[in-house]
Amino acid sequence: MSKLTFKRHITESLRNLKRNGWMTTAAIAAVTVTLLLVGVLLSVLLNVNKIANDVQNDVEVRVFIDRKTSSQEQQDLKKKLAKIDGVDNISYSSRKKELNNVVGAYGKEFRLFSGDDNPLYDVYIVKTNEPKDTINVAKTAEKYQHVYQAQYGGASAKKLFNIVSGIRRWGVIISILLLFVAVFLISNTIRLTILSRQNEISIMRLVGATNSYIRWPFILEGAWTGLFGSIIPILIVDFSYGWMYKVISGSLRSTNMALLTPHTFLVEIDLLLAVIGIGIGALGAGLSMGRFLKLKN
Amino acid sequence: MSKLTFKRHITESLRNLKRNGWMTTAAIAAVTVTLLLVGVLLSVLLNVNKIANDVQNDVEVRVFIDRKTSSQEQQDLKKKLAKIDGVDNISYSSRKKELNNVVGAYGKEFRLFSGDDNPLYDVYIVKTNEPKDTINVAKTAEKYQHVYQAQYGGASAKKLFNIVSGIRRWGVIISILLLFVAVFLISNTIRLTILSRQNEISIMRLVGATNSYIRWPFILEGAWTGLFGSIIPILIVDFSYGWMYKVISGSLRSTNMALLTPHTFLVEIDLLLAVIGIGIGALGAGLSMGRFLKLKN
Amino acid sequence: MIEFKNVVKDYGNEVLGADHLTVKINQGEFVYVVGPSGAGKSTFIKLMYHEVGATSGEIRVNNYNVSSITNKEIPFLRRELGIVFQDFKLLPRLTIFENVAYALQVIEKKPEDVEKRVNEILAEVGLTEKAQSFPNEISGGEQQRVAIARAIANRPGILIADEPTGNLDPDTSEEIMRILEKINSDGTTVVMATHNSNMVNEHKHRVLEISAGKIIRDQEGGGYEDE
Amino acid sequence: MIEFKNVVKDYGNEVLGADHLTVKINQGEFVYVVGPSGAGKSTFIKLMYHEVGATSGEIRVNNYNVSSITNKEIPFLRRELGIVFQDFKLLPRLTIFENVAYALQVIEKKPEDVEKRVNEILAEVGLTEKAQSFPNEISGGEQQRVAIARAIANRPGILIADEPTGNLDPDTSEEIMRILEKINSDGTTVVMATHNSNMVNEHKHRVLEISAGKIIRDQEGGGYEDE
Ligand SMILES: Nc1ncnc2c1ncn2[C@@H]1O[C@H](COP(=O)(O)OP(=O)(O)OP(=O)(O)O)[C@@H](O)[C@H]1O
Ligand SMILES: Nc1ncnc2c1ncn2[C@@H]1O[C@H](COP(=O)(O)OP(=O)(O)OP(=O)(O)O)[C@@H](O)[C@H]1O
Ligand SMILES: [Mg+2]
Ligand SMILES: [Mg+2]
Repeated sequence: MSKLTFKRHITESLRNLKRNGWMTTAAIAAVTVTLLLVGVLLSVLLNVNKIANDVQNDVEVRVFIDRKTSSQEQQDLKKKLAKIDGVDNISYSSRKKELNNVVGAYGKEFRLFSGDDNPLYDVYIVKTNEPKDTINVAKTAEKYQHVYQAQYGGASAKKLFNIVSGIRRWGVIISILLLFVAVFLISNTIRLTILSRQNEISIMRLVGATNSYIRWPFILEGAWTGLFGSIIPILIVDFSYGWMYKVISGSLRSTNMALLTPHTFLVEIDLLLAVIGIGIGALGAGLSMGRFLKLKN
Repeated sequence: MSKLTFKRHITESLRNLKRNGWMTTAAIAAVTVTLLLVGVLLSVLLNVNKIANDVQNDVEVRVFIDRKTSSQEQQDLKKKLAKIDGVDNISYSSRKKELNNVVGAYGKEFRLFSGDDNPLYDVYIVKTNEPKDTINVAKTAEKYQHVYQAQYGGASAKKLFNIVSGIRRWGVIISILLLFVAVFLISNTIRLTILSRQNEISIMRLVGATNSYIRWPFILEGAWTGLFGSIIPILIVDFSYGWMYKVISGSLRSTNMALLTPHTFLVEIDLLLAVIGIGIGALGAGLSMGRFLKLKN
Repeated sequence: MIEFKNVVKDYGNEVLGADHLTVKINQGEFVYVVGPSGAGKSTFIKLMYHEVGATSGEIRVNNYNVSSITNKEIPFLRRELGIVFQDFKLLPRLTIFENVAYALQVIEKKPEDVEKRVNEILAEVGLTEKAQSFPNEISGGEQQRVAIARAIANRPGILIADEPTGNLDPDTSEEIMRILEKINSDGTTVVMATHNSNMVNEHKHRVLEISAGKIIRDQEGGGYEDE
Repeated sequence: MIEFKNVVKDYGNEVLGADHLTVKINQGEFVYVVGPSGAGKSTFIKLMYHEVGATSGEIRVNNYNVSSITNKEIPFLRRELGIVFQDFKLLPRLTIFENVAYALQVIEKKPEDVEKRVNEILAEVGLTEKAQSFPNEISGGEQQRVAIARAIANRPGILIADEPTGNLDPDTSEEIMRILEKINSDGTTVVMATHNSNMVNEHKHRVLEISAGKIIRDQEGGGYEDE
């Protein structure tokens, strides 16, 4: 195809888009709504997945401190712990606070043990950079003086684990289903617009246009439809995710869970939406035309 | 409209459906895929909601038994508990088992208290028929001999509660979003098929057909498209839900959670899918035509 | 009865499809509308059944004031007319039989009556054998005859035909002309735009000649060209 | 050069659109195809550019064996022909200018050349002022002239015209005839199906008369009807 012809196809596709009026509007609207659904659900699902990962890959080592350790010794221990490779930060939880956690979660009968009866230990909660670092950090810490025990591998209830992994599995299934649905709906919409233009296509063939000459403007039209249809979903996802991120991140600050950070995540999801829109639009158009162009007239 | 004309519209709409060939196929396919998505996601979301409800409306009263109660006295207590209004069934959990739960969930340090050091109580777990019965059951039980304490209101961790209610809120938002999307996509698809038949509509008007005479076959066509488009989703949801229900219910047997029972839930979701398909198909067609029929020619 | 008073149709871009047309056609007349390509013959005809709306002026057709007709009344006006469109306007997804029947079904005729009348009229235009064909499966002249059959099927009081013999050979045209003159003699008004000079010259009727949207000749029993 | 050897087109249902047609048209000839409505004139013409495929027999057009042509070759065959379709077949979403230009763009002409040629040809058929209109905004005769303009725009070696004057008044028809005879005198083969008996009788050329799919007369300089 010559450069001239290509330029002609580009202008032609945009002109057709404009002249098809309501048809174009309806097609772009369908793409918009489909991609909006994909954008919103994928944002939710990918973040649920992320949080499920965070829960399972808890990067926390709980270092139990011997009962008779003095406050000064505790400080020294903290400094030593901080020097271990892979340690990110360290926080402190007194045995009293630990008991409160148990009471809060497991029932009032544990109140019996408050004060000196408290069977629990003061704890340093050591966060590591990577989940895999927890093993090494725990092993090293256990050798230190005044350390009663060092535990790694998540402090959350097992029940939570099961729910989380169930959610994650469903999330993946739903995401895949959703992408298929989006691909189908977009290409099907494009197909509908082309079906209604069979007559035009046959006239083009009758005046001597080759199949590829006829096909290109339609493919470009499909791509434009996809592109224009992806703009609103991208904007909505970008703005609302930015806002949601701020709101939710606040309440997750005290946990080891975090949402996907907007500046990487949004680039990915924006690209995904644009690619689905443009790619499937163009592909859908190209494939839909096959049938009309194969007719021997 | 006379009976004759109505019969004519019915046959006409079916004939048009057949003669529109690929257009009809594409429209039905779009409805099918949209409703399939709605059916699958709604099934998942409504069940997640149900389970979240089950978790929050735990119908369990934990009756702690005094330490010195003999085995015979425990049996007597059980009989008395069973007689309280609203009690469904009673299960027993020894203090040893209770401690294991704590250890499993909260850390090995609680192992210290095994054997005679175990600070916990033997427990009767009394299930009631209704969540509201728990209050009465607990109050009554507390007055009985050998009862140390009776607790109601769920034994699960608070963390779980938060996650569950988060899931539930999102589920509702996503369901509503999804229904809007489905309504839009279906009516938009019908609109596309009608847009491509503008020319036919204007010819009908030119030969003296009134607007309602023209409109009815299109409305019926929209309804058929919706009906035919809802068949496959209904079948898929029915069969796969029946199967999933069996599989998942098995693993939920020991909990107070349960999926929605197929024979009521499926009737509801089938109806919903059929109503969306047929209703939106017909409505979408009726509304899409407005514009062409309002033109003064 | 068709009456135009000072009717103007401005298509925009300085194109006047009708330029102050004033004319009266009485019930039972046979009128040819002639003139060069693009003169405004079709515009004149389209104004009668409101396919295009007049920019100004008054149009009366039977008891309808077409220039101020409501959207609801339009179908009823059109049912009093039989219209042969220059471009046929057959419904592509209906068979020939169904196309003709459609015009009878909209006025809620009984199915038996419809079937009888359609077969009768298709025989008259010589298309009995094509009844079950679709419009894209028949020849241009056959399509034109279907359009004529549909227009006269419900025995309209006024028949409006735009170039009804453009795709027909002289013999078939003669046949059609015979049919039109017969329904005219039964009292139907016939308004026929045509380029067929032989026809106009041989079957003499009133001739309206239009040029650039104006009526430049209105001659009872005139020929195709002014002599 | 167009050559038919024993060509049959069976549309099914016992309708033979072409019934053992054998005929040869040499480069530079001017041939009328006449016959009653539904005789098979359009079928004869559509077979040449493979809008319909032959059931049996052999068709040669220039260097193409049309009866066994591949899907890929069809556009190139059609580029050697200029075709005026009986139902015009204008692209509804393109302006008149763009419709004519399209036929030049498909053969990748330079934009300057396209523009020059389109303006030239629109002037020739008298439609310069309608260049920016859409097909549904012009009269039937104007549409027909656009179809003619598009067919002759790229100076085809063979011009095939199916009823090119059906919607034109006698004067405009005469104009068009003058254009066709001019390009014929420049060496273009012209095959023209027509019902216009005046035209055939006044501008004498070879006449092929078709009836029920058969050639029943092949007469150099004949009239519309056999005498
Ligand atoms: N696609 C088709 N399917 C079936 N029959 C067809 C088809 N096209 C044409 N015919 C039939 O073939 C015969 C010849 O048609 P054709 O169009 O060649 O006639 P024609 O001579 O061009 O007539 P006209 O002067 O009316 O245009 C007619 O009886 C017509 O009904
Ligand atoms: N919808 C429209 N928009 C703009 N201009 C139009 C429209 N319809 C017709 N015209 C113009 O109005 C003029 C008259 O058109 P009209 O169709 O009435 O001509 P006509 O006499 O029927 O011609 P023909 O014999 O070619 O059918 C023409 O110049 C035409 O281009
Ligand atoms: Mg006209
Ligand atoms: Mg023909």
